Amino acid sequence: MEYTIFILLLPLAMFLLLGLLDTKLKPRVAGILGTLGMTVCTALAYYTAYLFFTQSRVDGVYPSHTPVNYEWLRFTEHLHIDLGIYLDPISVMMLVVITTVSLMVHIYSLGYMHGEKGFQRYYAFLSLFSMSMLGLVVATNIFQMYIFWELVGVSSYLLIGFYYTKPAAIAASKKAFIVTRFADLGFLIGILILSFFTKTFDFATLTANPSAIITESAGMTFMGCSVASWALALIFMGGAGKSAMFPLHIWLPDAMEGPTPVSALIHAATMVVAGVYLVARLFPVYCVTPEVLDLITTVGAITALYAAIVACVQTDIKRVLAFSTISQIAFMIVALGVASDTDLHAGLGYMASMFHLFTHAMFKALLFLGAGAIIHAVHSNEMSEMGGLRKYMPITHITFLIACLAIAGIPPFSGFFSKDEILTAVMHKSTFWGIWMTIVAGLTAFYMFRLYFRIFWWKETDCSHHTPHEAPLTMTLPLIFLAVVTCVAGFIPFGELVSVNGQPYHIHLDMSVATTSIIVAVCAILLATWMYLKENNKPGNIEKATSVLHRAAYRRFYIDEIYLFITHKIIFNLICRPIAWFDRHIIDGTMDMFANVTQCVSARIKGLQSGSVQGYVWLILIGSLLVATITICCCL
Amino acid sequence: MNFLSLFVLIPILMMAGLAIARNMKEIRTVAVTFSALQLGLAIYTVFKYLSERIAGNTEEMLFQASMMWYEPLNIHYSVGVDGISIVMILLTAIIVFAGVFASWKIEPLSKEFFLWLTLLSIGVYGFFISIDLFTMFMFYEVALIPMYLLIGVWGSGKKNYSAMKLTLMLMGGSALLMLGILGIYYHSAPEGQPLTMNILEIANNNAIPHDWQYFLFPLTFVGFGILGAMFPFHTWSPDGHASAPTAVSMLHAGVLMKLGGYGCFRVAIYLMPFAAQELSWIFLILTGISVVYGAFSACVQTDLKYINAYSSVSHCGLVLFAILMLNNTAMTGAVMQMLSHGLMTALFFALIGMIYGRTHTRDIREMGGLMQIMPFLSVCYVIAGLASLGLPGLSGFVAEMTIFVGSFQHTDTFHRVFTIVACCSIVITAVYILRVVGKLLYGAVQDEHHRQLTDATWWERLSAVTLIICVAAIGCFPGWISNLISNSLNAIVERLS
Amino acid sequence: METPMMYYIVISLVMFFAGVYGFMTRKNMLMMLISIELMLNAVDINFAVFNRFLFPGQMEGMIFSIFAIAIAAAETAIAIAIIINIYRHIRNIDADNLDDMKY
Amino acid sequence: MELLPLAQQVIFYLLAAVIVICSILAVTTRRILRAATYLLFTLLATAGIYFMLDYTFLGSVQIAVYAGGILVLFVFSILLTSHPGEETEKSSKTKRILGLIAAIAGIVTCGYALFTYPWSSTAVGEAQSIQQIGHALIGMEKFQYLLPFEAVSVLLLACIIGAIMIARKR
Repeated sequence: MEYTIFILLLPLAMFLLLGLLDTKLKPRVAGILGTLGMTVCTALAYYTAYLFFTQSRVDGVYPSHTPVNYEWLRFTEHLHIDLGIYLDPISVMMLVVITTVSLMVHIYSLGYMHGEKGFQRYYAFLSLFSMSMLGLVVATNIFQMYIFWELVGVSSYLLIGFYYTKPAAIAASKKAFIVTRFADLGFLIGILILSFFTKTFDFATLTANPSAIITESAGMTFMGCSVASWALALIFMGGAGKSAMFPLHIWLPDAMEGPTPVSALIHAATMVVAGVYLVARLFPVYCVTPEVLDLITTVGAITALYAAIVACVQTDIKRVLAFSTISQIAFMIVALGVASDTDLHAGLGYMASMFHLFTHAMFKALLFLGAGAIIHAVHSNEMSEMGGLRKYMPITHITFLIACLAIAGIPPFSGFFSKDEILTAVMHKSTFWGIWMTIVAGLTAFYMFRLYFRIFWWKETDCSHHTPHEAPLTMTLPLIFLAVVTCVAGFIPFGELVSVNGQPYHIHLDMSVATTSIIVAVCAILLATWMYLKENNKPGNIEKATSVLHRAAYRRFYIDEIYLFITHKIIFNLICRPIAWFDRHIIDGTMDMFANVTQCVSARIKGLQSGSVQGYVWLILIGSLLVATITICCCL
Repeated sequence: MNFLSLFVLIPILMMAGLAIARNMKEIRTVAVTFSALQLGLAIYTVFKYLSERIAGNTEEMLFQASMMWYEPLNIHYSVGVDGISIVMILLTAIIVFAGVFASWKIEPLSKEFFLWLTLLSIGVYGFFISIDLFTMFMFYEVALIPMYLLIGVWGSGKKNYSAMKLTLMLMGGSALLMLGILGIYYHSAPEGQPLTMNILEIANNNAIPHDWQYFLFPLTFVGFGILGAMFPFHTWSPDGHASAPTAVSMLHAGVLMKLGGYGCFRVAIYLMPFAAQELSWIFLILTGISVVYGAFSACVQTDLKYINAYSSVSHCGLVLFAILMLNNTAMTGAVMQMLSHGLMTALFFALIGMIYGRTHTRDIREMGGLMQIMPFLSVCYVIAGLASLGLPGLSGFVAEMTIFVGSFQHTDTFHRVFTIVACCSIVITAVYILRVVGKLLYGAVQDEHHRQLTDATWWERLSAVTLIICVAAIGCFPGWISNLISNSLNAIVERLS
Repeated sequence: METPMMYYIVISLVMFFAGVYGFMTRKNMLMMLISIELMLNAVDINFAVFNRFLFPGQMEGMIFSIFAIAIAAAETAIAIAIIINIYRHIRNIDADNLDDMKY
Repeated sequence: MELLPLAQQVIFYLLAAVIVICSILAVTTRRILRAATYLLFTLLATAGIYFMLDYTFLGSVQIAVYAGGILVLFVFSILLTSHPGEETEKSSKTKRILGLIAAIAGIVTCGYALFTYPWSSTAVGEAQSIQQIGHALIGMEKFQYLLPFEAVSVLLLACIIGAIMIARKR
């Protein structure tokens, strides 16, 4: 399977080609080149997946492969960064997801970004991102993952800030990078601690002997928790940052300032699930520290509810989708948190999480691309500018509806199956979290249909000045493709391919959980229909009735303000400025003081060196007389 | 005649060539030819060194040669290189080469400018190839003095103040150093044997008494640390860099500050391993402060060069920090950080010089949207920024990660905790780099006059591209250079333990 | 040679301090120069006297005096040249007026 | 020079009186030309002292160089830089008194030191002949001074050139 290296090299080559030639290429040529490169990549990924999942099982497990492994940088005898490709069920699954969505976005962008300044640059960045993301998922060791982790961070930064003349986009890109960078600091420290004790970066070695970290660091504690827990919690912090978990989620809604296809690719389907993937990758290690898994569950659950509530009141359609993404990723995180690797059944959450990752990537990409088509048509992100679009954009309407049904968890769409597995897993572990997550699932259905109705129903637009029209073929084609995938993905026997210990797991529906969740979802949809089908003032009334709550939710519970306060008021004004002042006035002042004192003293004594010869004679005479007198007195 | 001496000889010839050059064209021809020659020689040295090593030469220093210079004090002109000096020489050659192009249009007195610049490079090369303490010190001084004139004459802003401050502070460092070197010399050999200035011999004799090491180690470490911008002796750096002309900033931040790190390593730690282990915690605290403090200071500066100068304080602090960890990996990281910081900060200063040459301001509040006006320079600036904040694939990442991983392998918890503190700088670095990039390059054009400005000329492009290629090359293929350094470090680290 | 050494020395002492007095009190540069000549002369006498009375067999003191005279001549020549030059520039040879080059 | 002891005494006192009086007058008179004249008398009397010490060569050098050479220079320069009969300005009274005090203090201190010093020997022998002096000046052995002699000659040459350079009209 050595050819898999081309899955990475091809996008890299595209990035270099498009990036270096830039405007020397015609936009159309650049776009087609990039898309072609991605197509080949996708084909290779599918072929790999085909080969991987059709190979014979060994001990009931698909054997993993490391077709490429090259020592990149050696630190010590044990520690070295390798760059390689590691194929196991989840990485192959991720390859398929990433290449599929990326290809769709490449095609879609041909239409969406048509005529934009910097079209070539856009494709170059897309290729860079694809390369980094693919490198991340096939990483053979945790440091390789960190490398590509940073690279996806940068590509995300570059793509969010694609419209670099727009102040909001610049601020958003900066925020995204810095917040994730802060999280990555935790990741890095976690890696350092982990590798210090286990003496390896390698995933295979780490997961083969997951308790090494415990045995090696036995007895070492910090603030009441064992060092092993700290290491894993810090690594999770990195994942939480990338996956926008509360309270590191603040960058994701702002990241919507980037071009919409980018949001679909990076901030919905692929990069943001990197945190989930990281935890899944290190899952055996996490299993030896149950307290960290509990932490993960809690963080995920809080995020899920928080994001769902906020999503209910946002008016910018991309923001709604962003919070919905956060909420859905939190589902995956919770699923991982409740899983364990003791047996297949306890590991249901792991499988469910991966399954949801897969289906979510498809339908969320679809939602974003649909939203892109809508924005393309009405030139605004605000719900108030929309309404009644179903007549003008039939394809977008249908595909969007399919995606909404999927995310709301209505059978037979894919979201139902994966979400149901998650709820089953959570319920299995703890009823409290199970009910909690069911409520979140209901909220999901509500806000998605609120979005759907506000866009496509609500009121009839006045078409006096501008008639919205359906998007071109390059944009609708990906929509249709993804909609088809969304419809059928639920029937993939996912448990056969991916499970916690690699053994095939047969998915079966837990009827009580499934029924409950369907009922909740349907009720929520009906509520949304009642409120938003036709233009009325019910939502306004409710808003007024709960004005404090509504305002708080609308302002995302003031988390951004808290961050702003901490960064600007505390860090900038209380740390940076005093340090700069201290440097200029105290340290520099001390140095200047030495100089000034020297100068003052010399200014004083330079009067003696007056150049007046008579004065000198005076001094010489007085001096010599003094010396003489003293000498004489001494001799007496 | 040892071929290492060519590193001193070629610049001398270059000076002669410059002296007889009559006009700008000839000056440029001479400067480009000879700097290319130096670069070629540096690359040749690397290959020759590697082939010697592959051939199984295990001497600590290769290509040694020695010539009696002053008998009463047993001072020799002795040269020799190991992997570390090789890397530093390569760095110097690259930056001198790029610096020549960056000062293509220097005015006035262009001939004198290049003369002094060359003299400075003589000092730097000489310092890196010397293995005799006194010769090393002499070259060190040769490198420092031209700085005064280069800043004082061709600088900008409050150049007299800066030049004076820089020179005086560094001279203060040399004074400590002179004391330290003499102290080392008088204890360089066991009782009854002839004293020596040769670094290798001193290290082999290992005769400096422990109580003297306690006294001499701080002297030499601080002496070199001043040049390495160690807190609280870093204040020459912001003013000095801000006032210096482009090529001088490049050379100074890129190479001259490395003399500090290299000297700390080669003289302070190598010759006094005992004190290095005992006293490292004090300097670890100071350098740890440098790392974080420099980064925080950079966050609120508004002058581009100040931002970079503080960023250099932070990055060079990391170099000294890693050296003090006294293990192979961290020290390899330190040398790589020197290399990487040298290249990227030279790139930064070159770009700032080019931007300043067009907009005539370095205040980020007065500029904006440069990406629309000069895309090439802006893209280069972004790349430099990304290298600085440690993007994988560029040199900064490799160096920083080697340092962090290496430092964290230290057996002492105190050192590990400090490593974590130093790690925090990567976040702060991201903050100030992105702040500049956001304000300077993105957004709307602040000053309508800037719209008429042109993008980079060919020589500016050449200068920037040379540096970017090196930064990316190290970032993508760090293995060979890391091996080169760490193999040379093996012997030294063994001596430390 | 009955005159004791001290007598000579007293003469040179008076002469020397006359020179010192003159140098300190006069502003005219030529007068200062004259005072210097007095002092030099007094010193020369001392050399000669000490040589003659204390080390009569040698002649270092005398030779020294000869050199001193020669050098005094040279010095005077230069000094006077400078003074004349100054006079041409500022029409005055008072030492107090020469402060243009002071710090 | 064989003189009667009495005559020697008388001549010595005479020379001493001339030196003391003329040197004091030289620094106190306000007419610069007169000061030069008093200096001449002092120098000539000094030469007389040398003769009395049997240093005839030194005495003749004194007369030739000082009285003959330097003083002429003085007179010329005085004539160039001042008008005949012009008096130099008076220096302030305090300055003069202070100077006087300082000078007297100096005389007292030095005199005290000289008079209390136990001089070892006062043996008087023969003075050297001019021939011996000549040998001493151009010999290269111990107590011979060819090198200083040549150095002084170079110095004098330098002085001549220097003086011309400085004083010439541009």
